[in-house]
Amino acid sequence: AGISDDIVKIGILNDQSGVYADFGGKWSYEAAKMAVEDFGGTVLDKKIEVITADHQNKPDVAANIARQWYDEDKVDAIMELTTSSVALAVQGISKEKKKIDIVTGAATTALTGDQCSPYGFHWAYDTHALAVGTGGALVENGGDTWYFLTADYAFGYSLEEQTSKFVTDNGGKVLGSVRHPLSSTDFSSFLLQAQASGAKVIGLADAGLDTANAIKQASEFGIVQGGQRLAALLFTLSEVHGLGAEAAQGLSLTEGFYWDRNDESREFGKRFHDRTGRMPNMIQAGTYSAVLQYLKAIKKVGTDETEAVSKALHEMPVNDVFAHNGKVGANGRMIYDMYLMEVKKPSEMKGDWDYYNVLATVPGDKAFIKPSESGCALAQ
Amino acid sequence: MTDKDILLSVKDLNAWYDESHVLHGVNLNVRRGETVTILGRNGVGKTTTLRSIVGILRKRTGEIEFNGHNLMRLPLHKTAKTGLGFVPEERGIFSTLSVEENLMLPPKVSDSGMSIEEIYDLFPNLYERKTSSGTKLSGGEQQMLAMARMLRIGVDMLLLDEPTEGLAPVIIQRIGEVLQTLKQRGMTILLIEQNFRFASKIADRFYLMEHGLVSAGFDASELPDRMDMLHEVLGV
Amino acid sequence: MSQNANEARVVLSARDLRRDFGGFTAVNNVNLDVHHAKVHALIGPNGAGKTTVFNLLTKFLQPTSGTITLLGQDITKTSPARVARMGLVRSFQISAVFPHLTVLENVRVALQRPGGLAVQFWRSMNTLDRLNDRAIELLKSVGLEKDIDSYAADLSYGRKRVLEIATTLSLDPKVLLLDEPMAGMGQEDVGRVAEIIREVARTRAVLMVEHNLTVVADLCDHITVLQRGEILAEGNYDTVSTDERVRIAYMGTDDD
Amino acid sequence: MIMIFGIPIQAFLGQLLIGLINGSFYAMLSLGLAIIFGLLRVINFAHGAQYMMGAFAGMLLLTWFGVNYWLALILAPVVVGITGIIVERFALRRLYELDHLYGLLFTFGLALVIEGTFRYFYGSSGQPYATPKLLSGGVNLGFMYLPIYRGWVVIASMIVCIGTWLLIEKTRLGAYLRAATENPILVQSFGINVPLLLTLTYGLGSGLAALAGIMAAPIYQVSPLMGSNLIIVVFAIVVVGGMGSIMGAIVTGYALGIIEGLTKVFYPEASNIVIFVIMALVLLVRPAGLFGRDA
Amino acid sequence: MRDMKTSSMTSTATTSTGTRIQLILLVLALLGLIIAPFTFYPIFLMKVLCFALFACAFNLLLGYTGLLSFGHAAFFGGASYFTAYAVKEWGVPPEIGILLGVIGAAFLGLIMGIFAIRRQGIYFAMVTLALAQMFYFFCLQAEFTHGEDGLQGVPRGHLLGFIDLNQPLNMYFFVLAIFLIGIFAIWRIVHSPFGMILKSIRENEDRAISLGYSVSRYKLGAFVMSAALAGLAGGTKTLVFQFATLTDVAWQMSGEVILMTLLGGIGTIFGPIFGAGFVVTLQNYLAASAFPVTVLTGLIFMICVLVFRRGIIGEFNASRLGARLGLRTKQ
Ligand SMILES: Nc1ncnc2c1ncn2[C@@H]1O[C@H](COP(=O)(O)OP(=O)(O)OP(=O)(O)O)[C@@H](O)[C@H]1O
Ligand SMILES: Nc1ncnc2c1ncn2[C@@H]1O[C@H](COP(=O)(O)OP(=O)(O)OP(=O)(O)O)[C@@H](O)[C@H]1O
Ligand SMILES: [Mg+2]
Ligand SMILES: [Mg+2]
Repeated sequence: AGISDDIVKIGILNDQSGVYADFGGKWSYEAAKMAVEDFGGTVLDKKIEVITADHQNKPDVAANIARQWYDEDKVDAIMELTTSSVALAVQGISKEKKKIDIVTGAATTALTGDQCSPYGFHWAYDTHALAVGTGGALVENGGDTWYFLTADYAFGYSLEEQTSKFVTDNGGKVLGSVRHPLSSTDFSSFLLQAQASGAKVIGLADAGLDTANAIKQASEFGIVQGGQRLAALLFTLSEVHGLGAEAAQGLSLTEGFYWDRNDESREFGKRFHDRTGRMPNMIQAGTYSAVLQYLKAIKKVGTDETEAVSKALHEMPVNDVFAHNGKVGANGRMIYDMYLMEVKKPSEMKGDWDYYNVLATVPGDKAFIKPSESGCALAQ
Repeated sequence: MTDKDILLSVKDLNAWYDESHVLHGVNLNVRRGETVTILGRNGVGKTTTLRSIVGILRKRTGEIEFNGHNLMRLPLHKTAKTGLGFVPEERGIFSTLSVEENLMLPPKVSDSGMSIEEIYDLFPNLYERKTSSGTKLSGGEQQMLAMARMLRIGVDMLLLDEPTEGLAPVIIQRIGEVLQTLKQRGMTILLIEQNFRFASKIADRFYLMEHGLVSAGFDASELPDRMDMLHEVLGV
Repeated sequence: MSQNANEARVVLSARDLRRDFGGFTAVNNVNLDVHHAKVHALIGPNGAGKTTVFNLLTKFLQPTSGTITLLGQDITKTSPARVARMGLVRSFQISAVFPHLTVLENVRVALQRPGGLAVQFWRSMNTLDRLNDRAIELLKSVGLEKDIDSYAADLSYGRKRVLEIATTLSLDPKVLLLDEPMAGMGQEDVGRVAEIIREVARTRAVLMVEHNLTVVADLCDHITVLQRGEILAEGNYDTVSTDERVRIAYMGTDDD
Repeated sequence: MIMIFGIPIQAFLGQLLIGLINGSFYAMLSLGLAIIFGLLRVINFAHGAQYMMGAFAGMLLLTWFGVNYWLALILAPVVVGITGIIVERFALRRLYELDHLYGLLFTFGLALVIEGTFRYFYGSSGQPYATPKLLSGGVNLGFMYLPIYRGWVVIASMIVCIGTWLLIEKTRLGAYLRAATENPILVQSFGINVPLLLTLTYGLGSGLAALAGIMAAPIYQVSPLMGSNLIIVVFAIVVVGGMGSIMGAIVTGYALGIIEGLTKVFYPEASNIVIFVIMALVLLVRPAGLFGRDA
Repeated sequence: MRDMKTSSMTSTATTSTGTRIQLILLVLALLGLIIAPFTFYPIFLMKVLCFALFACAFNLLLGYTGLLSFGHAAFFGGASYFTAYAVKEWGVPPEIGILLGVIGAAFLGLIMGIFAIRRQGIYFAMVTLALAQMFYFFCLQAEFTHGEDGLQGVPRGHLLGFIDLNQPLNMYFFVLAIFLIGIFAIWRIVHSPFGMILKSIRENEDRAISLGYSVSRYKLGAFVMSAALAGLAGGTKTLVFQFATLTDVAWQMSGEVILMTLLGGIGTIFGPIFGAGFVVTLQNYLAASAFPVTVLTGLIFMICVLVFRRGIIGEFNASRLGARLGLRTKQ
């Protein structure tokens, strides 16, 4: 037992220069450091160190770094891992090397499904939770007919498929969908088709710039003013900020964290803002939580040995600014409450980052796949 | 010759292509109104001499004075304004321009040039093909165009690099006549020519180049005496 | 070889050849017969369409109409490379060598194909050495033996043309098309090349474009004069050079 | 209701118009590319980045100096044009003598640097930019709701395209430019300051990209990546139109914009490759492109 | 093509002492590669070897045929998908998996080549870029690639049924062997009668036609060979990393391989190997620095093009030392 090499080293591996640089990016690293400081800087009297690297969205670069970190730099756990291909690749390596990885940046449910690992954890959101949050909860809020704008690849399909399921399960109806190529710039054609469908909700089953462009152009074509609602299935505070309240107003989306929800989150948000000039989104806050929980687990079992810490992580409830009464399933999925948000009108905003009204809370048990149904061999 | 008459004087001209030293101190003078021909075998540096004078080849040393201007100092685009017109060996016709655009391209330097009608009169081929793209012309037509282009802008002196290469005898004859006409109008001409028969008819003076140097210079009147030497050097 | 029997044989012929460029007819109604063991000249004013005829015959350009027959086979629709393989090889008006290959390599590239050594990507380059003897022999015959290891780019213009002819000859073509082989050549080379052509023509057909009338008069058995894309006159040098129309259109009044 | 290919004629007309709007951007971008290629023989891989810079210039001018859209419409292209001039003056110029591929490689590197730098400072999710007041709102055309701003884009881009075309094909300056492409030294020996001309041309080309960028800012998210995917499509358009043909670039830009727009209705999955498919077909039938001159 | 041509090696220009020294260098390099995995990180080395082979394959086309392909990622990434799929889903042994990858890449090369070789120079670059982009979208949407997730967990399996490739050293020497075979193949092609024709086509295409060579077939042949070899590199890389993802088919990858070649020296046999090593090291090294990777990559690109055009090996060959070793080539 004890701390290997007399130091606890945590690696934050994510995209810091590519398409997803705003998702978590270098601010996730900042969040991790905050967690270490909040924890006290040491665990079991040993130093804690956070290192970071930019995987440039290249799985092979990520794999290389992960191996080197584990083999040579004595890294004990790797976290964040934006983008599915990277997260899956690194989780595979972690499993092989018997090391812990905690994913906050990737969306795929495969991480806790058929490619799950006894030492792998999925901390913030996943596609299932987004679908439940936006699909299910929005229907209950009156958005019962849907039309999808779906990015034409596996990620888009799975978002659309899962969301449709919750829409229909809750008594709603899907009127149709159109598949748009990844990285389209002009969405007006698709938006016109969505408008013509007469659906109450237009679901955007895509990500990043695609979603942003679709929202911006929807506002241009007066779609929200025309009475239809826009629901972005994967969109975070960072992107809302990039779009501006003018264009984003009225947009519905699901996130696992909002800084202005209670005093604790406001305090955390403020500290984060002081350091970075921005409010955290669910990925950054999730990374904070993941680091903190990992350290708590080490403290609890008195060692940083992988098996023991994993076991503790599976058992300990998560109670911090990010999650209340979160629990970790046998498949590694951290189960906690998600929130359905609506972006405020610019006139209602009280401050710079005052973007959301919380429409509904989606209980964790509803938001996430039951471990036993996840397809993960460990949870059978 | 008196210095006053000299329009172009070249002293100790050296020139390089990258590292290869091609001209080793060329000296020559051309008087106003005179036609001078440079003779020499392939590759002795005739073309290079002209290119260095005009300044297309910048890696050069020596002195070049034209019409009171020091050409060594002048940026390339200012050389034309001194009244020097250059017709390159490779003709330099522009394919993206029509024949007429090619013809009208160089800005005029004075009003002494030929009018466009005169030019079309002289080269009816060009008139016929005036809207087609410059490089769709046959080799010979391109040669005509290249010359015509310089006749229009009114330069004091023409540098012609093998103007008869690849031309039909009848055209060569026509060009000979054109050059005679230009001479009568007082044009100064520096000519490079392989076609000795052609050159001998219009030149007032000759320079012979060998190995990057001017090895001899003589008047047209001395030609008969020099034939043996020319035969030996040039095979004419 | 029974040369005499073949003497009058037509190896390359064109019938009613025509080529339009947009609205402009560059070649019209041209009929040509090129005979074995004869030097045939194609002359005419600049822009008459000589190079175009060459391009048509070698299939670098597709005729608008008309037919071309090479050694009894219709090649009107054949690709240029195939035509070359059938034995019709050309030179270019602007000299065409492989500048960054040595003189020897230039010739060897041509020898490779008939030698069956073209597509063998799995064999060593040394297999090409067996072509050296033949290549050197050819280069000697044109007086380039001293330059064997120089890069073609370093040769003077005239020597490049000589090299081009050597390369062409190495293919042992049945019909040779030369586009202004003497253009830009110094006097000393003109004589040599003329000699080579004469030699070559003993066993092959040669069609050449040339403005140097001394050479034409001296070398060519048969002359076709083109003007504005059409045939103006035909015959041997004396017939052609005394034709008034040819004098006006091409030769000029000068007795050159 | 009248139907065309199974959709109502109103919707069809709407989609045609949308395609035309999209085509306006394609036309402006491919025009700039065609000019730079046509005159400098450089494939300007940085064109997408310069388009992005145009949008950013507008955004930054607004946030830093409060410069409005209309002024930005002039200032942004000028600013980006100047950066283009600097690039040409100190780098590109040295590459003209070499194989054209080096120009492509250099601008490829340049694009990486520009996009990387902007991403470093402004993140990847973009920045807001509002539609100018004068052009906000829309009109109901009966068959569709047309945002006024988009109507403006179509008109403005046509003016820019035709103006540029006239400048290059019909003026003396244009003739100098075209000649300088082929043999700069000779043209210079005719007494024309060619280096200056080429510098200005690159400035013009990148300025055009920036103009497209600032015009795109109110409708497309202003982000460091906005040009990098677009540029490849625009390359394909220029190839279809015939590299170096300015008219070809313009016409093909509009035409492919419309074709792509219609594909989005009839077979949306293919809308991102339809241009490449057309390109492949065109190359099979007419290797020099639709308007290209045969080599 | 002026500048690209000049840096190519010419066998005739080497002197015999030069040849001996070159041989010694070669043997030293080989020894270095054999002991390398005992001091360096094997996965990293394997990655370098794969990219080096990829760059050399690319260079076969650019350096010796004068065709700049901006779509080589399609072959590299395509093969990596084919190999991954064959090994993972069909359970074929690794050597067959790689072979299938190579065949797939060659086939892809044939199809792309038929369109692309109709044009030259910049047009060729653009056309390959566009075609590769089509292939990228295909991979993005096709079921079997699993979109953004990629094909993960590809087993390395047993070479010839008995060599366990999960042992890092076994895998390393397997990769090294493939690398050496690939490089030898390229060297052989370049210095073969066929290579000679390619070179002459690059020098003067019309003349080559007039000598009876069906130029487009030779170009297509070179294109397919280059694609197949790029596929060999891609398939091998898949086994090294045990996944195949979209990164390898994206156009940025095509750009990277150009960078590697340019950096090392276009038209030299060993240049791309150095270039690849440099770029891969850089990506790894910069990942942990605060400096944005793309910016630096771009800067290197620009500097290379402006002042360093011959690349590392090219500059070396042209240097005085290079001349003494008989490496200097005709300028
Ligand atoms: N661009 C160049 N680069 C390097 N060397 C060159 C270049 N142009 C010419 N040379 C060399 O310079 C020398 C002189 O060439 P130049 O063209 O001046 O000869 P010339 O007398 O005009 O011959 P010709 O009668 O064949 O035109 C020759 O040896 C030639 O090989
Ligand atoms: N690709 C083309 N497009 C349009 N016109 C062309 C093309 N090629 C040649 N021409 C025209 O066809 C005519 C014949 O050209 P060609 O090159 O055959 O002449 P030529 O007889 O070889 O002349 P020269 O002796 O000057 O080389 C010329 O007027 C030329 O402008
Ligand atoms: Mg000359
Ligand atoms: Mg001709």
